[in-house]
Amino acid sequence: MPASDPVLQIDGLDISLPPGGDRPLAVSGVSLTLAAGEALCIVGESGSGKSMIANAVMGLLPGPHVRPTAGRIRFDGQELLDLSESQMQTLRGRRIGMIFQEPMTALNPIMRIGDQIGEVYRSHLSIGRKECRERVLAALADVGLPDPTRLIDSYPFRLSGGQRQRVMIAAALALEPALLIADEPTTALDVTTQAQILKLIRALQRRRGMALLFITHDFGVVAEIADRVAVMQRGIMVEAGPARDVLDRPAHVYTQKLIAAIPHGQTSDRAPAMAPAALLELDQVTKTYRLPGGREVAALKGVSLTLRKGETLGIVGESGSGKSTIGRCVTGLTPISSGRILFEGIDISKLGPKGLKPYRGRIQMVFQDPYASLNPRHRVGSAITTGMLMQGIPKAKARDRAVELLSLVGLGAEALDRYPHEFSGGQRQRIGIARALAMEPELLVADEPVSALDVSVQAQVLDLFDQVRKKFDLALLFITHDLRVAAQMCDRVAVMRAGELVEYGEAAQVLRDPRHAYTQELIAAVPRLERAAS
Amino acid sequence: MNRARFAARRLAQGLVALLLIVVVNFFLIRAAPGDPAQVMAGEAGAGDAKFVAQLRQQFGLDKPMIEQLGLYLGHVAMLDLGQSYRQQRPVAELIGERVPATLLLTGAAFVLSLLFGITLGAWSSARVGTWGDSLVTTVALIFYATPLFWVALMAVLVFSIKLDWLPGFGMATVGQDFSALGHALDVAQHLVLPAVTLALFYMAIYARMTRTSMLEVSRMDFVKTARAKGVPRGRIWRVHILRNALLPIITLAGIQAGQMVGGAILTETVFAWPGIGRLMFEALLQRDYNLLLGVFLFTAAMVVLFNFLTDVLYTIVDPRIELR
Amino acid sequence: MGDFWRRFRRNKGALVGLAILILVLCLALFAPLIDSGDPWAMVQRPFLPPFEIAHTMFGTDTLGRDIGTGLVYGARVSLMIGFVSTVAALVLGVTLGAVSGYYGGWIDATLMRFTELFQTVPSFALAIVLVAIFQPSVGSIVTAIAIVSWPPVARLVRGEFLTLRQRDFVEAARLDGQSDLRIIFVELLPNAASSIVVMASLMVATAILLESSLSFMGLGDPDLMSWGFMIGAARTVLRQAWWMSVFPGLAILLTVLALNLVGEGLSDGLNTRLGGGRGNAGL
Amino acid sequence: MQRRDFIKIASATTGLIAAGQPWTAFAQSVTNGVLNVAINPEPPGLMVAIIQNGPTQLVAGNIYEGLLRYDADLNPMPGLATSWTISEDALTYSFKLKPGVTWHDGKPFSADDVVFSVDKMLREVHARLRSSLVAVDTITAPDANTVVFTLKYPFGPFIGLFEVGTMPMVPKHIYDGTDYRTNPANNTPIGTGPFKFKEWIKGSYIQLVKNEAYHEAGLPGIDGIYFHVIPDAASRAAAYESGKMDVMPGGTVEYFDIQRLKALPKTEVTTKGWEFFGPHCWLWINNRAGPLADVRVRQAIMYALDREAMKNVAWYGFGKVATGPFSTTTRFHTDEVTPYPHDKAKAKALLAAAGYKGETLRLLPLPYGETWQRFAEMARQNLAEVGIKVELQATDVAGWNEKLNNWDYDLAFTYLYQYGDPALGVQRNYTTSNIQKGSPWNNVSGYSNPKVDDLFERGAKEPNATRRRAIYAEAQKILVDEVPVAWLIELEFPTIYRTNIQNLVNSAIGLNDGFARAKVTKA
Repeated sequence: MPASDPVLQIDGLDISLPPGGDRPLAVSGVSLTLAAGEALCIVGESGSGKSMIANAVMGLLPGPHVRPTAGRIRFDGQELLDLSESQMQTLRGRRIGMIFQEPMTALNPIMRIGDQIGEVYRSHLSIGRKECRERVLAALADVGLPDPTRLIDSYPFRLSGGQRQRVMIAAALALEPALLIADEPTTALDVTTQAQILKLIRALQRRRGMALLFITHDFGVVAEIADRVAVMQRGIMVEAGPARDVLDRPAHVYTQKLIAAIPHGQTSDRAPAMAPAALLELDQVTKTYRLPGGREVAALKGVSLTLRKGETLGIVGESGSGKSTIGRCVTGLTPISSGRILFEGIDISKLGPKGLKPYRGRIQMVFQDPYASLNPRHRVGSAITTGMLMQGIPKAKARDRAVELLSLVGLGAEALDRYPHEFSGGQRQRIGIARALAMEPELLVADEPVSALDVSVQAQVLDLFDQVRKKFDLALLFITHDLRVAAQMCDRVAVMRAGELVEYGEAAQVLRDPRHAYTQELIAAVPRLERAAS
Repeated sequence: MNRARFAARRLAQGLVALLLIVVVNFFLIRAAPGDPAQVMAGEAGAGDAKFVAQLRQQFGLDKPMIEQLGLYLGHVAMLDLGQSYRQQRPVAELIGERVPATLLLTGAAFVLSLLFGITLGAWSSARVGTWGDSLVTTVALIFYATPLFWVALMAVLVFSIKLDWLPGFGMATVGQDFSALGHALDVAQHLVLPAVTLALFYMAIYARMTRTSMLEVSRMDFVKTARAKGVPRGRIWRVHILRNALLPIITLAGIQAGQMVGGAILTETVFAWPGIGRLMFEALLQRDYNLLLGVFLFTAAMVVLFNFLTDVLYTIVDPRIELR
Repeated sequence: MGDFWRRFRRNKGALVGLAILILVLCLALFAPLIDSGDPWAMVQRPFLPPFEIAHTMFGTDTLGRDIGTGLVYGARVSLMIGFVSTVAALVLGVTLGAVSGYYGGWIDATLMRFTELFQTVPSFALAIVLVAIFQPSVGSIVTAIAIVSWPPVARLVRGEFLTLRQRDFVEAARLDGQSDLRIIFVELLPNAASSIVVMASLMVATAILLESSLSFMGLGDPDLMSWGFMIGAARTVLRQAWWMSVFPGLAILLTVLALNLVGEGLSDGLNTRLGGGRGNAGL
Repeated sequence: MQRRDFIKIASATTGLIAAGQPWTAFAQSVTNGVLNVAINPEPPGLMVAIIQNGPTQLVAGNIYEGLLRYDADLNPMPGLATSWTISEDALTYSFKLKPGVTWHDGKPFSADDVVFSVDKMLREVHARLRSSLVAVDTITAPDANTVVFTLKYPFGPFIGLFEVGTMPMVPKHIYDGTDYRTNPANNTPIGTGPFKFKEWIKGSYIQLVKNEAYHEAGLPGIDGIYFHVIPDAASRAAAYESGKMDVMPGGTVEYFDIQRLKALPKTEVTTKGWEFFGPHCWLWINNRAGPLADVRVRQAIMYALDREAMKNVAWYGFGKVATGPFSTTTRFHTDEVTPYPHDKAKAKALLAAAGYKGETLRLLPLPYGETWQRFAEMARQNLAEVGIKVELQATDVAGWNEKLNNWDYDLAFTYLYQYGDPALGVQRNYTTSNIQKGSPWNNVSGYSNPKVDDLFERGAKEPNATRRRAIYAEAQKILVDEVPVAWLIELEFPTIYRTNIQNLVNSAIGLNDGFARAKVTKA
C-alpha cells in the first residue's frame, strides 16, 4: 500500500438531509484517506449515503438542504469545503474527474461527442480548435473506442451504453486528474460490458498512478477493482480495510449479512419430483417486430424448449437477447410470428381471446419493476382479488383467499386496505407473487423478479419463490440476466443470445463446463468473490 | 428518408387537410340562416322576391349544393378563389389587400412575444425563488389570464384617449399627406398598441413555458456531468440548458404562428386594424361564402405551412429526430 | 389526501386563487340574496359615474342599469358556461384520447388526424363561425366552446395513456382477464385523473375567456347579462364612461387568474407537471 | 321598398359592414375648395340605376341627375326639366327639358336619353321604380326637348318619382343594346351632374372633380369631393375630430359620439335632408297567432312602451315619438288619431281583459349595432314591467332577414322609408295584397282589413290632393285603433359639418342631391 502523502483526506464528514427524511443526516462522521495510485471502494445498499460522499468531494450535492454540515475534505493541499464555487470549478475536470451511473442520460443529446470532450480542454486551457480536436481524438483512442474520427462528430444517441461510458471516462481523464471518482459506472451495463469497463478503469488508473474512489453496491465489483474497501450502512461507515481482509473475514455483522446474501452461484442438487409429461413446450417459436422506420427486428429465431410440472427452467441472457419476449409469448401477452406453444399439448398461441379464457388463471406472471407492477390508484386487496372476481369467485371468498396468500408471502392482513406506495420494493414484489398465485396457476413466469431489488432483499424474495414452487408444485419459468441467481434457483438453464438458444441443459452442467463460447464468456464476466485483487 | 421525399409527403398531407377543411366549411357556413342574396337585397332596399331570385341566379346559388361544391373546387384547383358577392371583387385580391396588415401585426407580435418571453422565462429560471422570479411568474400569469380584448381596450383608454401618446385606431392616419418615410412612421405609430397588446398575451405563454422547460432541463444528468467537467456556469446555462429547453418552445411557437395569422380577430376589431381576422368576421356576417372560404383556405394553408416549417426546424435542431 | 392539502397549501398563489374562486362562486350561487335587483332594470340615470350614489357603487351603463348587479349576475353566467362547456369538452376529449392512446396503431392515427383537423382552423375563428351559424344562444356558445377546447384534452390524455399502457400492471390486468374497456376506465383513467383535473381547471378559465370574447364580439346570448356583454356594450362609450368596461374586465381577470392559480396548486398537490402550452384562449 | 343600407349604423363592436382600408391617400383640406366626406360602408358600385344602397346614392347624387328636385315640403323644383304640365284628367305629364345640357363625355343630353332611361333600362334594373311604372302607359319624346308620360289610371304620387335616386337619367349612347349589369362603363360612371368621376382606390377613397361644362352657370361651388371609406366608427369620429373630415353624413357617426363632436368648435349639426325618406321605426307584431292576434294585447303593448324615454336614452334625444303609420314629413300625415301615452295601468287592464296568460314572446332586435341593441333591451324592460315576458333573440343581418321572410317571429324591430307619399312607402305595409313571404318590407304583420285596403286603393288613384288627404286621414284613424304594428319613433340621422360650408342641405333628399349648391368660405 503506497504510503505517500494521501491525495484525498476526509475527516468526520457529516451531510444533512432535507427535513422530514427517514434520518437527519445522510452521512455522519465519515473519515477516509486515499493515496495516489490506490483504489478505494465504498460499498453499501441504496440509501446508505455512499454516493453522497462522492458528490460532497466534487461539490455537486443537490440543493440547499443537502450539504456538508461538519468535517473536512482535504485534497491537493486545499480544504475543499472552504473553496468558493468558482474555485471548485477550476478543480473539477482538471484535478478531479468524475463519471456517473446512467450513460444513456449523462451526455447532452444534442451536442456532438467531440464538443462534449473538447469542452473540458476549452474550459481549463486556452488552446486552439485544431489542437483541441487532436487531443480529443487521442483521448477517444486512449479509452479504446473504435474509429475515433467518425465518432468525434457523431451524436450520443448513435452510441451504445458501453461506448458512452467510455466517452465519459475520456472526458473525465482528459486533463490527467489526480483523482477519479466513479459513482456506480457499471451498474446500468450488461455483465460483459461491465467487465470491459472495469478492466479499462483499472488499466488507466495503474498507468497514470491516479487515485480512484469507486462507489458500488456489488461486492463482486469490489473484489475486481478495490485495493481497500469501506462498507456503509444508513450513513455510518461500519467497516473499512484492505479489500481482501474485509471480503474473506468480514468483521461487522452487517457486512457479513451482505456477503452471505450474494447469490453464490452453486447449483443446488435438489431433484424435484418431476412429472414425466411436459407441461409446456415451445416448438420453433419465432417473433419479429416491425419498427416505425420500416426495419424488421427478429426478437426470437426458432426457439424450442420444454418445461415439466414442478420444474424450474432458467432463461439467461443479456438485454436484447429475447429472454423477456419468451415470457410474454408464453403468457399470451405478445402474439408470436410462427411456431407453436403447447400447454398440456394444446397450441395456445393460436387461440383467440375467447379460446384463452379457460387458461386465464393457469398461466400467471411476476414482473420486474415492483413500482410498475401494481396499480398505484388501487388498494393491494383489489389488485389480488380482481383476477378471482373475474373468474366469478364471490367477493367474501376471494377476500379470505387474499388474506391467506398475504400471510403466505409474509405480509399481514391489514395490507389489503393499503396502497402500493406505502410498501418497500421487496414487499411489493411479494404482493406481486401473491397476486400471481391468487388464480392457482400451474405455470408461473417470473420476468427478472429480483434484479430491481437490493441484494439482501433479493435473497428473501428468492427464498419465497423456492418455498412457493414447492408448496404448489409449480412449473417456474425464471428469466434473469444474473447467472449466479439462475444457477442457484433453476434445475435447467437456457442461455439466449440475440434471439437464439445457444445453450440448453442441466444447471450444474451448464455452469461447470459450458459448451458454447458465449456462455463461457458470460460466466467469466460474472464478478467472483474469490478472485483476489492482483 | 431524404428531405425532398419528406417535403412531398407532408405537402400531400397538407393538401388533403386543406381539401377536408374547404369541404367541411363549405357545408358548415351554408347551414347558417339566410344567404348572400338576401343580405344584398336587403342592403339595396329592393327586397322583392324577384330581385332576390335574380341575385341568387347571378351568384349561382340556385344550383344544387353538390354542383356548387364541384364548381368551387374546380376553381380553387386553378387557384381562382372566385368572386366576393358583396364587394364584386376577386376574393384573392381582397385577401391580398389584407395580408400585409395581418403579417405586419402578427409578425411584430410574434417576434416581440418570442424575444421577451424567452428572455424573461430564462432570466427568471436562473433566479428561482427570488422576488424577481416570482414577479415575472405572477405578471406572466396575469397577462395570460386577462381577456385580450380588455387589455386592448385599456391600452386604448390609457395611451390613446387619456395620454394621447399613440393613435388607438386604424392602420394609418386618414387623409394625411405623407412621404414614404412619413407614411411608414405613421403606420409604425399605429402598430405599437395592437402589436404590444397581442404580444403580451403570447409573451406570457412563452415565459411560463421557457421557465418550466429550463428548470426541468437543469435537473437532467448531463448538466451535472457538465458541472463535473468544470464547465463555467454561464456556458452551461447558455449552451447545455437553453438549447435543450428551447425544443418544446419551437413546437409551441410553430402552432401559435400558424394560428395567429388567422385569428387576431379581437385585436383587429378593437384597434380597427384591417386584417384577415376582421375580413373573415365580416364575410361571415354577410354570408359572403366565397370570401369566407377563401379566408379559411388561406389561414389553414398558413397553419399547414408553419407546422411543416416547425418539423423541418425541429430535425435541424434535434439530431435524434429524423424526417419520417 | 392529507399530503395533497399540505402540498397545495404550500403554494401561496393557489390559496389566494382559491379564496377568490370561492368568493366568485358565492356571488354566482347566492346572487339574488346579495343583490335582489334585476341586472336589466333601468334603476338610475344612464352614465352615472361610480362611487357617487350609495347603493349603485359601480355606477350605471348607457341605459342606467346598475353595473354592480350586472357584475353579480355576470359571475353566474360566466361560471356556468365555463363549467358546462368544460365538462362537455372533457367527456369528448377524454374518451377520444383514451381510445387512441390505449389502442394506438391506425385507430390512434385516424383520431389524431381528426383532432389536428380542428386545430388547423384558429380556435377563436372556429368558435365565432359555430356561434354565428347556430345563432347566438347559451346552447350554441357552450357547444362552440366545447368543440374548440376538446382537442388539447384529447392530446393530453392520449399522451398519458401511451405511457401508462406500457406499465406492467396493465399487462397483469390483461392476464386477469379484464376487458379493454374495464382496463381503460378502471385501471388507466384513475392514473390520468390528476392531470385531467389540473387541465380541467385551466379549461374553465379558458372557456370563460372565450365566452367573454364571444359576447364582446356581439355573439353573446342577449338574455344573459355576462361580463363579456357588459364590456362589449361599454366599448363604444369608452371615452365618456371608462368604468363600464373596467369593472367587468377586472372581474374576468380575477376569476380567470384565480382558476389558473388553483390549477397550479392542484398540479403541485397532485404533483403532475403539465406543459405550459395549452390551447390559446382566443386572440 | 326603401334604401336602408345607407342609414345602417355599422357599430364599432360588430363592424357589420366594412371594407378594408389599406393605404389611405392624401386629400387637401377644405380650405382650397375640396370637401372630405366620410362614407361607410364602401359602395359596391356607383351605377345608381342598378345599385340603390345608401353609399352609392350619396356619391352618385353628384354624378347623375333627375328631371326634378323636391324642397323640404316635397314640392317639385326644376332639375333637368325646367317646366312640367299635368293634364286635367292627371293622365298626361309633359316635361320641358333644359336645352344645351351635355353628358360628362361631351355628348348632348336629349329626350331620347330620358325615354331610354325610364322605359328600357330602369324598368329592368331599378327594382323600386319598376313597381311604380306599372301605372305608366306610354313614354314618348315628341321633340329633342320634350318628354310626355301617359298613365293608364290617375296615380297620385307620380309627380314624386322624378328625384335622382328614384329615376336617374342615364346615357343612352353608352347603355343602349348592352347588358346593363356587366357594362364596363359602370366602373367609370357618366352623367350630367355637377361633378365628374375621377378615381376610386377600393377600400380607401373615391374622388370626384368639378364638371366645368355643368349646365347651371357658376355651379358647382367647390372644386372636388373626396369620399373616404373609414370602416370603424371610432376612427371616423377621430378623423373628424382631428380636422381631416369636413362632412359626416347621417349614419356615419354613432349617436353617443354626436354629443362630443357637436361640442367641437366651428361644427354644425342638422337633421334636415331626410324629408323625402321619412325613416319610420316600429315593432312588427305577428297578428296571425297567439295572444298578439287580440287587438287589446297589441294596444296594451303601445301603452306599455315608454317611447319618450327610448328617444331620450337610446337615441340621445334625436327623433320624434311616432303617432301612427305616417311619418310627419310624409304627405297627408294627420295628428287626429288616438294617442298612446306611456300608461302601465291601462296596459295591464287591457292584458287582463284579453286574458293574456303570460306566455313568453320572442323579440327580434335589428342587428345594426349597439344603439339598436339598447333600444330592444329597453323595450323588453318596458314590456316586463306590465307583465309581458319577452325573450330576446340574437341574429345577424342574414338571420334577421330570413326570420321575417318566413314570418318566424312574435315581435321584431324594423324601420322603413316612406318616400314622401303613402302610396309609395306606407301602403305596402298594411294592405292585404302585400301579405307574401320572401320580403321583410311588405305586410309582414299579416294585418288585413278590407276597409283599409279599399281606402289605400282609392288614395293611390285619386288625383285631387284634398280628397287624398281625407281618404288617408280615415285610414290612419282605423290603423291607429287596430294597432297592426307598434309605432315607435320617427328616426333622425344628423349630419355633422364645418361651419364654413353653407347651403350644404338644400333639398328633401339632403346630401343625396349632390354638393352642387354648397358654398365654402375661408375657415
